Parts: sequence; C-alpha cells; structure tokens
Amino acid sequence: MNDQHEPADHILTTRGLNHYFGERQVLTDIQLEIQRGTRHAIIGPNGAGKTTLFNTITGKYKPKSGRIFFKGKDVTGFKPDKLARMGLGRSFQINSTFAGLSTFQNLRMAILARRKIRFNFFRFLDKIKSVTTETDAFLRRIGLAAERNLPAGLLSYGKHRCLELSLAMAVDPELVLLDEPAAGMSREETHKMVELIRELTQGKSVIIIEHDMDVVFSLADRITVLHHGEILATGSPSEIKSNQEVKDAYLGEAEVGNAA
Amino acid sequence: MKSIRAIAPPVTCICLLCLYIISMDIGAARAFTPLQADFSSYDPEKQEIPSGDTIKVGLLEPFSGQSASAGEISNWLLGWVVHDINSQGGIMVDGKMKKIQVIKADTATQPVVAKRALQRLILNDKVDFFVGTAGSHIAIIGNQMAEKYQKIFLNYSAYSVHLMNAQNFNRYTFRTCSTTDINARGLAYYFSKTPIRKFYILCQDYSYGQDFGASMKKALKEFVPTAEVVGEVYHPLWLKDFAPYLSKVQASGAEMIISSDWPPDSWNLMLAIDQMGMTIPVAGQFFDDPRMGENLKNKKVGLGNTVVNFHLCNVETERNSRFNKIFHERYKDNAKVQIDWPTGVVGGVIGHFYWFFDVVQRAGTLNTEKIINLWEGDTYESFAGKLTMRKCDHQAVMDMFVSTLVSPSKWSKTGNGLGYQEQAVRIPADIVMSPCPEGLK
Amino acid sequence: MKRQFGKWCAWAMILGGLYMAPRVLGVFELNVLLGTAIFALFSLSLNLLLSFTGLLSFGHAMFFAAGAYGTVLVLTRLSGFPLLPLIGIGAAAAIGLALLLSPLLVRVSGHAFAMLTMAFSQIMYATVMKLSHITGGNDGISGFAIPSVSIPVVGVVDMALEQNFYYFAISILGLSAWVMWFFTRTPFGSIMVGIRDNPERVTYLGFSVPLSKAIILCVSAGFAGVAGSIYALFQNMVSVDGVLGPLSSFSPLINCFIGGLGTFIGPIFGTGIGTILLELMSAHPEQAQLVFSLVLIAIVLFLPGGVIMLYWKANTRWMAVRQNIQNRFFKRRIYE
Amino acid sequence: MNAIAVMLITQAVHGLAYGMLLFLVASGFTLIFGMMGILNIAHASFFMLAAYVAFQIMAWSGNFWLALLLAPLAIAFLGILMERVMLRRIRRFKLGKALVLFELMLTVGIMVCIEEAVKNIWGTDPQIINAPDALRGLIPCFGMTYPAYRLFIIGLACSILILLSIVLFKTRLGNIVRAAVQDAEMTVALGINVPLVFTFVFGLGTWLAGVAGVAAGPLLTVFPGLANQMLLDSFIVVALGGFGSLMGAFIISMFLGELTAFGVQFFPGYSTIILFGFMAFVLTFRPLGLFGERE
Repeated sequence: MNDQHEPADHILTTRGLNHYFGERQVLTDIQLEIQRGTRHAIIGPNGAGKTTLFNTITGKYKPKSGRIFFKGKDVTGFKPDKLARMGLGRSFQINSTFAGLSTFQNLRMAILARRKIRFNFFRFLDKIKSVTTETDAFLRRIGLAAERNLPAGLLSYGKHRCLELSLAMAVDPELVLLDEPAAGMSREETHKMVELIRELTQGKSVIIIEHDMDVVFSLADRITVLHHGEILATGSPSEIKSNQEVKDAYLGEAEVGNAA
Repeated sequence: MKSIRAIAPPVTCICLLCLYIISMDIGAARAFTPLQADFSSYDPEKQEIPSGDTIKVGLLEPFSGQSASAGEISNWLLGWVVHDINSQGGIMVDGKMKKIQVIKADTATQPVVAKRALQRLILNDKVDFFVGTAGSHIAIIGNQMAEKYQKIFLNYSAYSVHLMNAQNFNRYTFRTCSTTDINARGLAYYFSKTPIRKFYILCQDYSYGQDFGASMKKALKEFVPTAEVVGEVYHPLWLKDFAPYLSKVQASGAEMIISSDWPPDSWNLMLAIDQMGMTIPVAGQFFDDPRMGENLKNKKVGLGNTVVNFHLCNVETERNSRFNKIFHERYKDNAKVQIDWPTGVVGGVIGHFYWFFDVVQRAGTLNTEKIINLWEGDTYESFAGKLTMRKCDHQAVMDMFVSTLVSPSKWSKTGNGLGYQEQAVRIPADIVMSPCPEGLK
Repeated sequence: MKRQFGKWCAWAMILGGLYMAPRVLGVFELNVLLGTAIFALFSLSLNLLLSFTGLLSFGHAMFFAAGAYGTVLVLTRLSGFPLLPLIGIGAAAAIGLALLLSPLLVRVSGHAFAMLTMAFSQIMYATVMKLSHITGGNDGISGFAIPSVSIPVVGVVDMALEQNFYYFAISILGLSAWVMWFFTRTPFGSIMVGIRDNPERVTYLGFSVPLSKAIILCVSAGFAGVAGSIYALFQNMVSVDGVLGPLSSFSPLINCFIGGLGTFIGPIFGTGIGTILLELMSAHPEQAQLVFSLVLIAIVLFLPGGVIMLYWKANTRWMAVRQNIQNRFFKRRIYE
Repeated sequence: MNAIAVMLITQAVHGLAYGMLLFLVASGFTLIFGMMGILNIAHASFFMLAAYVAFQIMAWSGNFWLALLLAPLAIAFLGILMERVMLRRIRRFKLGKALVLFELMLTVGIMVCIEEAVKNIWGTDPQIINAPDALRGLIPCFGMTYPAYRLFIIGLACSILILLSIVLFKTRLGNIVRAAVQDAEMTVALGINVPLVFTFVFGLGTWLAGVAGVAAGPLLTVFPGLANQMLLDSFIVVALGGFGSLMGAFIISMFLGELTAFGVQFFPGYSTIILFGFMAFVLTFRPLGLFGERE
C-alpha cells in the first residue's frame, strides 16, 4: 500500500491537521510525530485545542484537512472503535466510567476488549474463568481490589480517576492518549498517579495532556507545546524549559509549578 | 285449641301447595307484554340486579375507551326492556319463572379485550345468551365465540355486510339491525324520488365507513342512474377539524353529503358545516340528534338532513305512538338523558330486545337449539313494523324508514326546532333487502 | 449451598405450578395465565432495550405486530404449514423488520430513538390499515385453525384444545425467556449494559456501538415477534388495534416500570400485577383504567424501583441494591 | 377570483388556524421539555381538560369570555400543582435534557387519570361549547368569506405568540427562562432559583395548553378523545422542530397544519404516512430536530 511510507519507528504521525468549530479554526496545521515507546506530553493553556486534538486523533472528529497515520497506516476518518481495535486507547479528562457498574464489571469490560471477546452470545460470562482471574489480577495491580464490588460512581475521586486510567490501559493498547490523568488531585494522589502511569505504560507509547508541570517533566520524554491551535514548539523537556517563545506564550502566564 | 294445633301443619302445607299450584298456573298463563311496567322508577344507573336462578344475558359493549357512550346507551336500552319484563315477574322457561340478569362485559372496542371479556362471560359467568355490539371488528369475535361455545349471540348494532356472509355466518348469531347495504338501498331509493343528483361521499376511514361508501355507490347506480358522485373521501375516526374536507365538498358543487359518521364525528361535521357558513344537508344514519339543532347558529343548517333507519319515532303505527308517549313521559324533563323521543336506533333496539325475549318466552326454554329453531323464520310485530328473521343468513328483514329534518318540528327537543318531518317515509322490505348472500341457502 | 437449594426449590415450584395449571384452573383462568405469559415475554423483550441497553422505544409494538401478521399471513395462505416453523416465521418477520430499520435506528439514541420508533410504528399502523385487502384492515384476520402437531411417539396433538396449546405455548415462552436471560449474562450482555451506562466509553474500548445496537435490536425484535406470533395463534386472530393500537407500545413499558426497571425479572412481575388488577376490576370496567393509573402514579411516587423493590426491601442486600439503583436511575443521566 | 385560487386560499387559512392551535399546545410542550427534559405526555390532556372546564364554566355562567379567562388559569394552577407536588418529589439531583423515565411514567399515569376522571365527571358523550354570537358568523375578506371564529383563533394565537415573544425575549424573566432552557445547570450556578423558574415554565406551558383547549372548544366538540390526536401532533412538532426550540415549534406547527389541510385536498388518506415518513427521515439525519441546536 502506498500509504505505508511513514517511518516504522513512528507509531503516530499527523500531517497538516486542520479542524474548525463553525468558523473558528481550532487546530492549525498540526504536525506530530510520536516515537514508538516514548511518552509524549502535550501542554498548552486552556483552550489551546489539546482535547480537540485528542478527539481528532481518536476519530471522534473528522479533521477538515490533513492526514493521520497510525502504525504507518493512513487512518484518517476511521471511527474510534476501529482505531481502538487497532491498538489506540484513550482516557478522559472528566471521569467516563460505567458509573452504575461495579469496579470489577468496569474493568472486565476492558479485559473483554483486550481478549477480543466482542460478539460472544454463547457462553456465560461468569463461567469464563480466565476473564475473571485476569480482571481480579488487574484490580490488585491498580490497588482497587478492596472496592471490587462497589459501583464506580461511588468510588472516591482519586480511585475513580485511577479506574478511568485503568480502563484505558487494561485493553492493552499500543498507543494510549491520556487526557489530564492527574486533574483535580491532591499532591499525594498525583504522586501515586504518576507512579501508576509509569507502571502501566511500561514499554508503551503514550501521549499525555497535563497541566501539572511536575507530572509533565517527570513523565515525558518529549513535549509539544500547543498554543491557539498551533504547535509552538516540540522538543525534549530541557529544550522546552529553555525555549523563550514557549516561556512568553505559556509558561510565563501562569505559575507553572502550581498549575492544577 | 289442641285440635287446631294438630291440624295446623297439614292445613298450612296444603294451603301452601295450593298457592304454589295456583301461582304456577298463573305463571304459566302469564306472559309479559311490552311497555307494562312503571318506567318512572327506571334508572339505568341503579338497576335492580336479580340474583339466584336467573336468565343470564351478557351485554358485550365498550364501557371504557373512546366509544364508552355506546355501551352506556346500550345498557340503558337493554335495562329498559329487562326492567319491564322483570317487573312483570320475568320469563317462564323450563317450567320456572325466571328474572333476567344482565352482566356487562367491556370490549373497550378492542378485539382482544372483547375476546377475553366474552370468555369470562361464557366460561365464568355462564351466561345463557349474549348481545352486542358496537364495531364490526368486535362483532366478528362475537360470531366466532358464539359458534365455538354454542351460545346465541344477538347482534343489534354492527352493520357491516360481511358479518353475515357465507364466510362469517354461523347459526348461533342473529342480526336484528340493518346493514350498510340495506341503509344505502333505502337512502338511494328515497333519493330516486327527489331531485337531488349530486352526492358527495364523506365517510370514516375504517371498514364500516368504507362498506357504507361502497354500498352507497352500488345502490345509487341501481336506483338513481342519473345520480353523480362528485367526490369520495374517507376521513380518520374522531377527526378534529372538518373544515378542509368541507372546503373540498364546497368546491365540488355537491348538493348532498352522504356520510356514515356517528357521534362525535357526526356532531363535529354538523358544527363544522354551520361554522363554514354552509347549508349543505347530510344523509346518513346518525344525523338526527335532537340536541344538535339548538347548537347550530344558522337555522338553515340541518334542514334537509336525510336519515335512514330501521326505526324512527315518526312512524305512524298504533304501537309506536304508545311507545313514544311512554318514552316521552319518562324522559322529557330528564337532564341526563337528553333524548326525549325514542328516535332511530334508540327505539329500534328496544324493539329488537323485546322481540328476542319474546322468542325466548315462546320457546319456553333456554335450550339453544329450540330457540334457534323458533327464531328462524319467526315474525314479530315491533313498534314500527313487522320484523322477520330470514333463515338463510339470520338477518332480520324489515321495512326501512327515511325522514328528512325540518323546522319547526314537533319531534324536536323544544317542540318547534329542528326535527323529523311529520311522518317518515316507509320503504318496504322487498325493495331494500338484498337477497341471501351467495353460498347460503 | 442452602441458597442453591432454595433456588432449585423455587424453580421446581414454578415449573410444577405451570405444569399443574390446566388441571387446577378453568379454561378462562388458563387463558388469562397464558395471555399474561405472552405479554410478559413481550415486556421482557422491550426490557432488553430499556433496562439493559438504555434505549426507550415508543414503538416496540411494531415488532410484536410483525410477528403476529407474519405468522397469520403464512398460516392462512399456505395450508398445511407446521406449527413450530410458523413461530419461526413470526420471529423472522420481526427480525427482518428490525434489520430493515436498524440502519436508521442505530444512529440515534435517547428521545430521538423514542420518537423514531414511534414514527415507524405509526407508519406501520397506517400501512396495515391501507393494505386492508391483505391485512383485513381493522377487522383483522381471524377464525383460522391452529395446525396440529404430530410428535413421533405421542401421536397427533390437537392444538385447538386449550390445554395442549397452553403446554406448547408456555414451553416456547419459557424457553424464550430463558434464552433472553442467558443473553444478558453473556459477554455481549455485559457490553449491552456498558452501552446503557456510557456508550462513548464502550466505543473507545473498541466495541462498535451501532453494530451492537443493531444486534440487540434484532434479538429484542425477534422475541417480541415470538410473543406476537403466539399471541396471534392464541387469540385466533390478529387485528390492528390489538397489536398496533395506541397503548400496545406503552403497556409493556408500563409493565417494565411497575415490575422494576433495571432487573431482568421485573417485567414479569409487572405484567402479572397489571393482569391481576384488571381482573379484579372486571366488574367495574369503567373504573379499571382509573385505578390502574392511580396505581401507576403511586408506584412512581412511592416505590420508584417497582414492585420488585418490595422483595428487596425485605432482603438484607437492600442497602447495596438501593445504592446501585439510585446510581443507575437517580444520580446519573443514564440516557444521552 | 377563480375557484381554484379561492380553494387554495381557504385551505391555507384552514391550515393556519389548526397550525396556530397546535402551536399553542406544542409551545408549552417544547418549553417544558427543553427546560426539564420531561416529555410531558399529560400535556395534551390538560388541553382536553381545559375544554371541559370551559364547558362547565359556560354551563354555569354562559359567558365564553369568562371561560376563556378562567379555564386556562385553572389548568395552569393544576399544572403547577402537579409540578410542585409530584414531579418535584421524584426529581432528585437531576437537571438537563436527559431522558427521564420516572417523570415520563408519571405523566403517562396522569394522562390516563385525567382522561378517566373526565369520563367519570362529564361522561363520554360529546359536549358542545358555543362561541359567542359575535364570532359565529362569516367575515368577508379578499373577495370571499371566511368563518369568523377561525379568524379569531388565528388572531388570538398571534397575539399570544407576540406576548410570549415579548415575555421571553425582552424581559429579565424571559432571559432567565431561556437561560434555564438552554443550560439549567449553569443557571443554577448563577444563583437563580431554577426550581421556581421550572414551576413558572410549567405553569406557562399548561396555561398555553389551556388557552388552546378553550379556543378549540367551539371549533370541535369536547370529548375525552380530544387529547389523543393532539398529543400525537405535538410529538411530531416537538421532535421535528427540535427539542426545546420555540421557533422550530412554530414553523413545524404551521407546516403540519398546512400539510393536513392540503393533504385532505390533494392526497386524502396518505398525509399520516407522509408526515411520519418525513419525521423518520428528519430524525435519522438530524436527531435533534430541524431547528434544534444543542448537542
């Protein structure tokens, strides 16, 4: 296929993405190159278009122009579920779990997805032992075993956030997009969350949106700065820290270290 | 004293026995005569319900849903006859005087509900007969259940022709009302004697309305070859707004609307004609409601409305005038029942009930087969004229009556408003009746 | 172990009761029981959409009607068609209709889904009325005989006999209900519940929501079709008012609701209670609907989890369950 | 003027009159829906009940204008009562446009309850409300004549429409209401007593239905089945016009009125299929309705 010309070490590439809400341009000529196995942070002030970029990459919005390549394949215009099956996961800025279901049932859904059990009408789910074992193992891994049967909606915020992240990770995606995983957390919880992310994303490619610069600088291998829908700069954390343009546009505006 | 005490029991016994024999004798000799009771005490809502060993009659009608008023009226009419008969002691059947007990069953005008209600009537309440019903789709269920459980079903208000055709006929079902075919033939014959030639058919969009429209076209072709049907529209049941239909009628230049509508559609149609400033008359079975006239602003509206029915209160017979008088005495000041003359269906159905119970009385038994044998070919002098039960399809043969509305009329509510003409036109049975359906002997 | 034993006892009692019913009950009561069972299955099939997938349908009766008309039309036109395939035809007709409509229906959810299903069922109503030379209009089709079944060892079973038909119908209905229950317990069943709670997340987990919805719709329609098919045979007729009338789509909804939303068994209870209520009121048909509506209002106001809550209230698990229910239906918007 | 033009204009005005009546009912329906997310199935029953109350007031006083004034107020009072006593009781923590099943079921119950109560009180026979004599004649216009009462309905609906637009678009109250319809959660955050606004909108909606009911009384007879068709038509208006959109409700009401009138003229018997077909088509591709804006 002629669209497999993207370098193999790039898991995700975007070429000239443009997106509009009505007349307003929210993404302008986005060029992203995500290296396989790296953690790539996207930072930028509120309204910079970060979440829109996520929505465009994951197929929720179709870009007005430009192309997206995932694992070297042109996936522009693919639906989210298809992308998810190809190995692209995401978590949400606002908790988006199955609030009426127990923590166990939540995770089990992701485990089913991981094991590609989609249209199975012929077996009792409870009798598929391997799924139950795997789910329970995952629950222990993320430290929610005690809340196994509690409805997700009744979890404490920190634990709910943890479940949110785990739902994305339990599917075992090759590339995962994390939308502010530590949003609204206390210092201590943030610290735990960073550890969890580090553990769960071992060896995977990650794109992460985060306001908390401590999180960003402790996790990210590379950073892209987004401003008014445009990419201001891309580089290693130290490069970004020293980039004058970024400082002017973004870092100077807020007290970086304390941004929630 | 002692001797008296000694003979008292046997004497009492003998006396009682004599009394019993006498009462039996009287009972056997006594037969009910229509319109004997004191009707001033008759209130359909507070009917005396006899219990014990009674003749059980199931009344299959809608008592809930949109047509509930049809059920209430039937209950009132059947109650009238039952009240009359019960106050005369009841009917002598199988050697015993029995009173009549009416058991209501609600159809909600839905076949399914009707079927269940009928099963309850037949299997649980163990009725001897059942009577009904509004809606031909319900009557079909009645036919089937009558055949299945071998109970006599008296159909006095479902008019569709096909109910008694070869496919749907069974020997347990009797129909005393007319059919859409008979009504249409009566009307068409009447129109052949009038100069009206441009007709507009405006009926309800379901089987009864469509049947009537089709029958009317056929009958007009037969009796009034020069007639022209300038338009034909079927409107939904319980229509809200007749105005667009009437504008269409107006544009067609019709002289007369022919409509199968019953209340509330018939009322709405008349009111809409009034509102639209039209005066076009309507012909059909239900355009004679005496309450209508008072609510029309233009006093010319409704004049010339032509009503066809198997009974009309302005039919001049001795029996009918007596009936009219009794009925009018009872209801002229009644605020709840605003019908003060037994107009078309009201009087007709009462007559049909009398006929049915008369047949039972003459049969002297509740045995289904004996009643059927007696009723087939039976003739009965009802209020307006002779009724004969045709053997081939169990359809009552009767004269039809046509009347136009005039003003002033003594048959109106006020005595000088809109109402029937002085006397109805009688159209003999041999003109209106269609022959036995194909496939039935 | 003890709970297992209790469960088996309950099942044995229910099955024994159903088996003994024709010997104990009169024909009329038997018919009421069977009618209730049919509507329970219909309500269960709606519940599959409502409680498990979060799709509110105002037109579920069209699948019921498709089953009924499918069966009757084949039965009256092809003589000698055996009984069991007839019910298959009913299910197939309903599934066919669902397949036809699913490309449109799966695109929407929430109120739009409700309105769209209502629109389709109204179109079907009008069409059935218009095609009266085929469907019999509002007179419907009636008076056909149910074909007999010949079973190799037992011989020919005459289905015109109420008892025989009862055993036949109740086994089909029971089997269908069990299959539906099984369906909700499969991996796909858990995805179904996921779609109710959060369709977006289900998508991002890699499940195709439209495809899943289409499958659920077909399954639900299929069982509604089975119910409709048996209903037509049981009533010996099919008519527009009976299967497509204004309340035909609402009454299973009300049944689900009275029984208890979010549960599998609820609709069965709801249908039963509705039937009992109407039977109790049979002497006063004018007031029956009024009483029914008052009961409905009272349940909404005072027992929002449905009648099944009464059982749960007595149960020790009550607290956890209530929280669960509250979560599902009070605190969150469940339908988007 | 030639006959065809007269016919076309007459049908157009017929459609307008019914459309206006429908708009009065559907506007309240869509406002309540937009604001509280409640599909108030009992709404059309309030319309029917208003006609009966008007009939009763007419029977006591004989004055149509009194009925037109009082009956809608009585209905609005009932509506407010229903909102405060029943709906408020079951509406916990919930705002917004989510499909709320409990409220839906409650309104289904109330719908049946109203219909049965009406049957118990007034019976199932149709009742007639007579328009005042001044409105019963014909009025000449454009070289033809047209029933005065239908013109009165159009006029009444127009003036209420204008009044409604003034209240909703020019007053502070209107701003609050529109804000609450748009985004109830945000409005709460602004410190506005949204429950009170809810009650107001509910009262307003039922009042509009009440006015329509009284106005419809003399046009149609009053019978318990009056609510059914109106309910179905209101559904269509709300679904097609966009949930919560007044503008959409107005346009679709007019469209529906005209379709009914011209449907009778040109394709009788098929307007239902056409209408619902159109509705299905629109909902498939624009689930929010033609004029609905919000996601």
